[in-house]
Amino acid sequence: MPIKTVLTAEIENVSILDAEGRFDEKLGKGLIPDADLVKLYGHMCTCRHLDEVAFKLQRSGRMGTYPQNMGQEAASLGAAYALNNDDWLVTCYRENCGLFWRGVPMESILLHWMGDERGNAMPRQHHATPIAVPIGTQMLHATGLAWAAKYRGEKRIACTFFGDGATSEGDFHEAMNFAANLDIPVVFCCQNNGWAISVPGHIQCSAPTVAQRALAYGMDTIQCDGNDLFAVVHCFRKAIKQARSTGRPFFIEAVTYRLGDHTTADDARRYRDQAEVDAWRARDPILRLRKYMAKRGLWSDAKEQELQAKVEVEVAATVERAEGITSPNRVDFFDHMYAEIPADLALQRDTMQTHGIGQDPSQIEGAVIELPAKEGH
Amino acid sequence: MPIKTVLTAEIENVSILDAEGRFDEKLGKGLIPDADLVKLYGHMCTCRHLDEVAFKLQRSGRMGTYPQNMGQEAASLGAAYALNNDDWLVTCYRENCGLFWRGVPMESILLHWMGDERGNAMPRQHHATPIAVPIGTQMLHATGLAWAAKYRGEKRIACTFFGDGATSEGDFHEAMNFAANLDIPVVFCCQNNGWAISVPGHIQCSAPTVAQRALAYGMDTIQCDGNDLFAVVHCFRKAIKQARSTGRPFFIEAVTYRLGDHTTADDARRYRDQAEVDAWRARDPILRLRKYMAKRGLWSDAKEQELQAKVEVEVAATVERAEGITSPNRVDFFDHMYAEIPADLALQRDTMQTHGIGQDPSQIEGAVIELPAKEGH
Amino acid sequence: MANLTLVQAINLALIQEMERDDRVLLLGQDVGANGGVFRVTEGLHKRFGGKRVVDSPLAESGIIGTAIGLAMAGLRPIPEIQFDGFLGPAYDQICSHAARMRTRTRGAFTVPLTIRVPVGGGIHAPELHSESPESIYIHTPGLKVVMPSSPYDAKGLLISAIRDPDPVIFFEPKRIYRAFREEVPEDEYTLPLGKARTVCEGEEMTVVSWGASVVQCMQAIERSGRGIELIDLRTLYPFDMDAVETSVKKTGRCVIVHEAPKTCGFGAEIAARIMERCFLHLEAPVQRVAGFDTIMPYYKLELDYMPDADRIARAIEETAAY
Amino acid sequence: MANLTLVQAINLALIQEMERDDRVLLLGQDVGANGGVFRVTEGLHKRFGGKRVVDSPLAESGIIGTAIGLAMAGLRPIPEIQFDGFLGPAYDQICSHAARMRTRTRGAFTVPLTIRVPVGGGIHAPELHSESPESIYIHTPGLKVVMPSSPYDAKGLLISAIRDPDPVIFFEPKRIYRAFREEVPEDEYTLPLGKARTVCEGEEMTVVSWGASVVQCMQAIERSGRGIELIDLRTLYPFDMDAVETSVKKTGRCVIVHEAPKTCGFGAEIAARIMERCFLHLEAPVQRVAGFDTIMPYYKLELDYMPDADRIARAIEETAAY
Ligand SMILES: Cc1ncc(C[n+]2csc(CCOP(=O)(O)OP(=O)(O)O)c2C)c(N)n1
Ligand SMILES: Cc1ncc(C[n+]2csc(CCOP(=O)(O)OP(=O)(O)O)c2C)c(N)n1
Ligand SMILES: [Mg+2]
Ligand SMILES: [Mg+2]
Repeated sequence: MPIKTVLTAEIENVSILDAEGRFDEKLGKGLIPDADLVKLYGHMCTCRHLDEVAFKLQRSGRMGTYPQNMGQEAASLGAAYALNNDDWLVTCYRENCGLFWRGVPMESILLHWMGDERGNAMPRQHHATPIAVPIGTQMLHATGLAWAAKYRGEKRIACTFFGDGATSEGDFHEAMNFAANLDIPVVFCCQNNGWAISVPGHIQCSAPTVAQRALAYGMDTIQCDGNDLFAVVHCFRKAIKQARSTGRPFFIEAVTYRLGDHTTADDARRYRDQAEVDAWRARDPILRLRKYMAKRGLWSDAKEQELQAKVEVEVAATVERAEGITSPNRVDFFDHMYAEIPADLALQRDTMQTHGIGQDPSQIEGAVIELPAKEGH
Repeated sequence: MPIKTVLTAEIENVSILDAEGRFDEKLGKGLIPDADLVKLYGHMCTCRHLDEVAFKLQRSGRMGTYPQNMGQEAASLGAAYALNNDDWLVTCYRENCGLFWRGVPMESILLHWMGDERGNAMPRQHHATPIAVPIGTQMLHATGLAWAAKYRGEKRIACTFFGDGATSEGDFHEAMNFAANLDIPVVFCCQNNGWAISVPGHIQCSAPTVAQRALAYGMDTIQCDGNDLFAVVHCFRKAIKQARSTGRPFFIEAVTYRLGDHTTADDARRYRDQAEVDAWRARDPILRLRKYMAKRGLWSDAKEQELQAKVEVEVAATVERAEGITSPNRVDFFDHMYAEIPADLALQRDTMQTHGIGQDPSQIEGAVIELPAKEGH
Repeated sequence: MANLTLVQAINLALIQEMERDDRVLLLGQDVGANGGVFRVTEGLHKRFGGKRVVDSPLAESGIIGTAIGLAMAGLRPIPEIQFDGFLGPAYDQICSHAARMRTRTRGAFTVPLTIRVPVGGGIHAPELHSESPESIYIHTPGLKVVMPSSPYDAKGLLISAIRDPDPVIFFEPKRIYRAFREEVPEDEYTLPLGKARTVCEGEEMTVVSWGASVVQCMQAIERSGRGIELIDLRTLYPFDMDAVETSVKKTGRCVIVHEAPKTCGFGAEIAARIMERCFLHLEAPVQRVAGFDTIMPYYKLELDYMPDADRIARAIEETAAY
Repeated sequence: MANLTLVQAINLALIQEMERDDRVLLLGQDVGANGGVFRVTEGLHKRFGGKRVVDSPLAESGIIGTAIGLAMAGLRPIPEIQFDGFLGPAYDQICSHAARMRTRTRGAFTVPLTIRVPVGGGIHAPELHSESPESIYIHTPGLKVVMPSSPYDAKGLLISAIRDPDPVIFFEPKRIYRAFREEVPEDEYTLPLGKARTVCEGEEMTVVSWGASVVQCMQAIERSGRGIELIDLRTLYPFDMDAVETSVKKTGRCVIVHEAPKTCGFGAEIAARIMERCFLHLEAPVQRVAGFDTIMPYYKLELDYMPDADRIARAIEETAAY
């Protein structure tokens, strides 16, 4: 046989609760207990509201650039729900919902975008790493974290999130390849929201699916409707189970959409059609779940009102905590550079000067320096 | 259908003249005219002999570290044979055979490994780039070169070679992804020789094939017996035709083996079994072709002797040219830094000093400096 | 003449060079329909089309690596790296390839590309959006490094960079992208790479700086009321040491100002060179007002990190008192 | 005590730290069965097994990036980058992640890793195998940078680096991997990071260097017959400026020697600091004998590139004559 087939591969797409409200009983039944569903729904609503408030904070100058999560709540939430609390959760910046479910305080995220590193001081018990701003770099850390667990014989795995744009970076490839070849239990989840700022998905991946990225590594892979919490939970359960039992990685493509601008610094009208956005609004993961819950008798307008009132209070309190924090100590940015501050750096800190005379005024033998007054002050 | 198949893929392996001497007439007939075959065979023998001589040059201190090509002659030769002479050929360091076919002077390669940049001064007409020492970095250049051809509306494509180890680098991924998504006609060829120095293939790619790396990009891909010149030519013809007509890239995995040490600085006995090497010796591309030609009546012991004699003369002349070159001018390494040398660099060159007084001895007002004698000289 | 911001001056330079030379093309993240995240390439996609203004995959090494190939083939690519902090993934292609190609091939291949990068802090951006890595690239032989401090200079220097036969990193100080306007000739013009600009003359002291810090220096100098000569280097490699030398030989005192961390920053090189060349003329040790040797903090503290007019003014007074 | 080469001293340090602390693991290309291309990790795979001595894929960013994760989880990974020139692809993970993790998380996450890298020229290697990039990493806040010049120092410094709670780049000057032997205690010992070593004392002049160049300095000093104080910095960040200051205040003259290109090399920082701290004590401008501002040439010319005893001796004589 001069030509023989040496590989065949197939990729599946999972959808359980679709945008039209159809629910697949076979896969969906018992997947998420009703009580949990109500909680998960409430959680998504909180997250959505925080998003809206954050947007306004930025617009009114009370926060820096902020990337809205709107429309993408289901993927990270489904993951966090399916994972153990001590599995590592290594995210990008559109996974607020999952991080909050894990227990990361909401004000951490606000503080981060308010330009305050204290927002990144994640308590170890959350097993979550701070928001990753440089695209595509955190997946390697996830691989290392999971490797450490394996090294120590722990059952912990890692789950990492990233966008479709991130899959173009070399580090994405290296993380996937390390995990696959060294047998490291990482669940890689791409939130394919169709855009990387203004660059459309096919410039990042012109293949029919992002899920097939994983075929390069012989890694198991699946695609799901990322706006369908049920499908997300289904796929994560499968991936997590396999990762935990075999130590092998798994790839999940969650197909979703960024309903808002890329960040508050962006104006998406410059590059995408409103019709596209509108079509996706109809596939909103929150909307979909509410309809389903209502149909199932789990939800009502009254409950919704009650929830929204609660959410508003909660988010307002979060904003208050974030804004109420004392100003950072300006030596903070010196004091955490090293476990022990080198003498030269301590001198910079203590004098707040880099120039030699400023650091050692004895060089000018007591000359009294008066700074000229500032213009117009 | 809550679970539906969104992708199916298949990878084929091509073998025409196998190690046992079986020849597939259907695919092989007329693929390479007999006259060419004899030339190609002779060319491989020259390359093999140069390899042996280079090894000895290194051992006798007349050359630096050298990576033998032994056993991998067929892949790059088949490519160079199938490509047009003005298609870009962007290689690593185990593609001597293809480069020589293209017309790159053999002494260029020797000079490179003799620590002389003049070995890299490739005349533009060869459309070949110099040996790439940093692994996995040249494929991006190939993509850029092919992109430039497309930009200009030329029919030229690029073909780039790299090892299995190289496919672990992030730059490999980025090159593949750029070519696939921006429709750039590059033929990517991985010489999968099973090892990256001492690291076995499965640490670079634990998937069943390296060819499936391309599935990540929706790129067409094929695997072939890289020691089978016919299979190589078959696959390259197919890849080149498609790249030239559609502008899309193509991936070829040429399965081969590094019969020698990684380089002259390596001792492969430390990490691999002789049995493995012996098994591959039997699959030597040169041996295989000779047997086939003999069977077909195209070759004889007399012809072989004649060829070997010719090859020895040719290689000896090459070595003479490489060793006979004048010593490089030591200002060379200044003079080619920029199109026009910056004044400060010219000063470094003209004084061969970096220290200020050495560059401007007028600072010591004519003091006569005598260097103390060297110890023991 | 038009009264332009730095962003507009660069945009104009790009348009004119693209009109003039069809070997020039742009590539990068969001440079197309979006016109770049800072709108520097605004309108270019519409004007020149998707062939010459290319939205690339999100991969900095890929952007530079393919641009190297484009340049080796004789085109004049202008890749954009979206922010200073994302030069990191492209470091290897820049330093191990673009910078080396000419000399390693003894001139057979060259890499005439111009890498545009917004640089520096002061705009309340997220992390890794406010870095000043120029010293890394000045230390890398084979590159040229440019950083304008005004719209007029930006246009003239960018055109020179694009026409330069060697790889140039063109740093655009984002803090002053729109901070002020300046008269910029509409006709094309070039400014030579490697020549400093004397912003103001003086006999008492020399201040050397580049990029957005030049503006802070001007404020401090004005406040000081002293006769200070301010030299804006404009090109950081090759740099105009002659201008610095002449000035310091005249003034005997020098303050260098830059945003990058002090240690191994480019200020160290200038200071060391001044000592080499002006030793007997120095009346005070050269002082460096620079970023601290810390990571650029998130924006709540960024102004504490960056050298400001206060710190510069202090260094000036103290140097004068030495 | 055993009479060891630098390679052997490092190998011994690795063995002892791995025995002592099972959080220590090695990863890199060919570090396993092959024992590393320089045989530095020889025997470790056999002794500690594939779990603790891991042959990784050929991907430098991956090696450092996963090592960061390992370190964040509390392990003490020791990644090896096979040659100086291949630090390039790992630049971003080192500088944008390892170096920043502690401060960007205000101490919540730390990265206690030690990156081992053979460094420098002089062994007739192919291109990108002979680089001296230390200045790049000294300029990057958050890293520590070490470069020993002898077997004794190598062992003590490496053990300190491994135990250090912050990321350390440990440069191993490959030219002297096997150039000489030294008595090295078999017991474990540490040498403090940030402390220089005075190789020889003298009153007439100070020479400052590090790594393999220290050997060239010793030759030049011996030839000079002068009373020269040679300071081997050993740690390049944080660096022992006090030792340099004390010496230069005594001698009034200084020559700095390093292999990396002159411009923005670490010598510039030392020179600028000497001016800042010892201005009134200087009797001559500080001189830098360094690599030229060119790409390190292929090996036929590498000795013309590298500072050798001749160039150092000349700088010493000229500085004395100033
Ligand atoms: C290494 C790097 N390059 C560029 C950027 C600038 N940038 C920020 S977000 C973004 C797009 C990311 O797209 P994707 O990964 O799809 O995530 P999404 O924002 O769509 O969730 C870019 C280019 C960055 N942060 N990091
Ligand atoms: C970026 C980089 N990392 C490491 C090396 C050292 N090195 C040289 S060859 C080699 C193995 C290459 O393996 P592969 O790509 O399979 O090519 P082969 O030598 O097997 O042909 C390594 C690790 C290098 N040259 N470049
Ligand atoms: Mg996206
Ligand atoms: Mg190989």
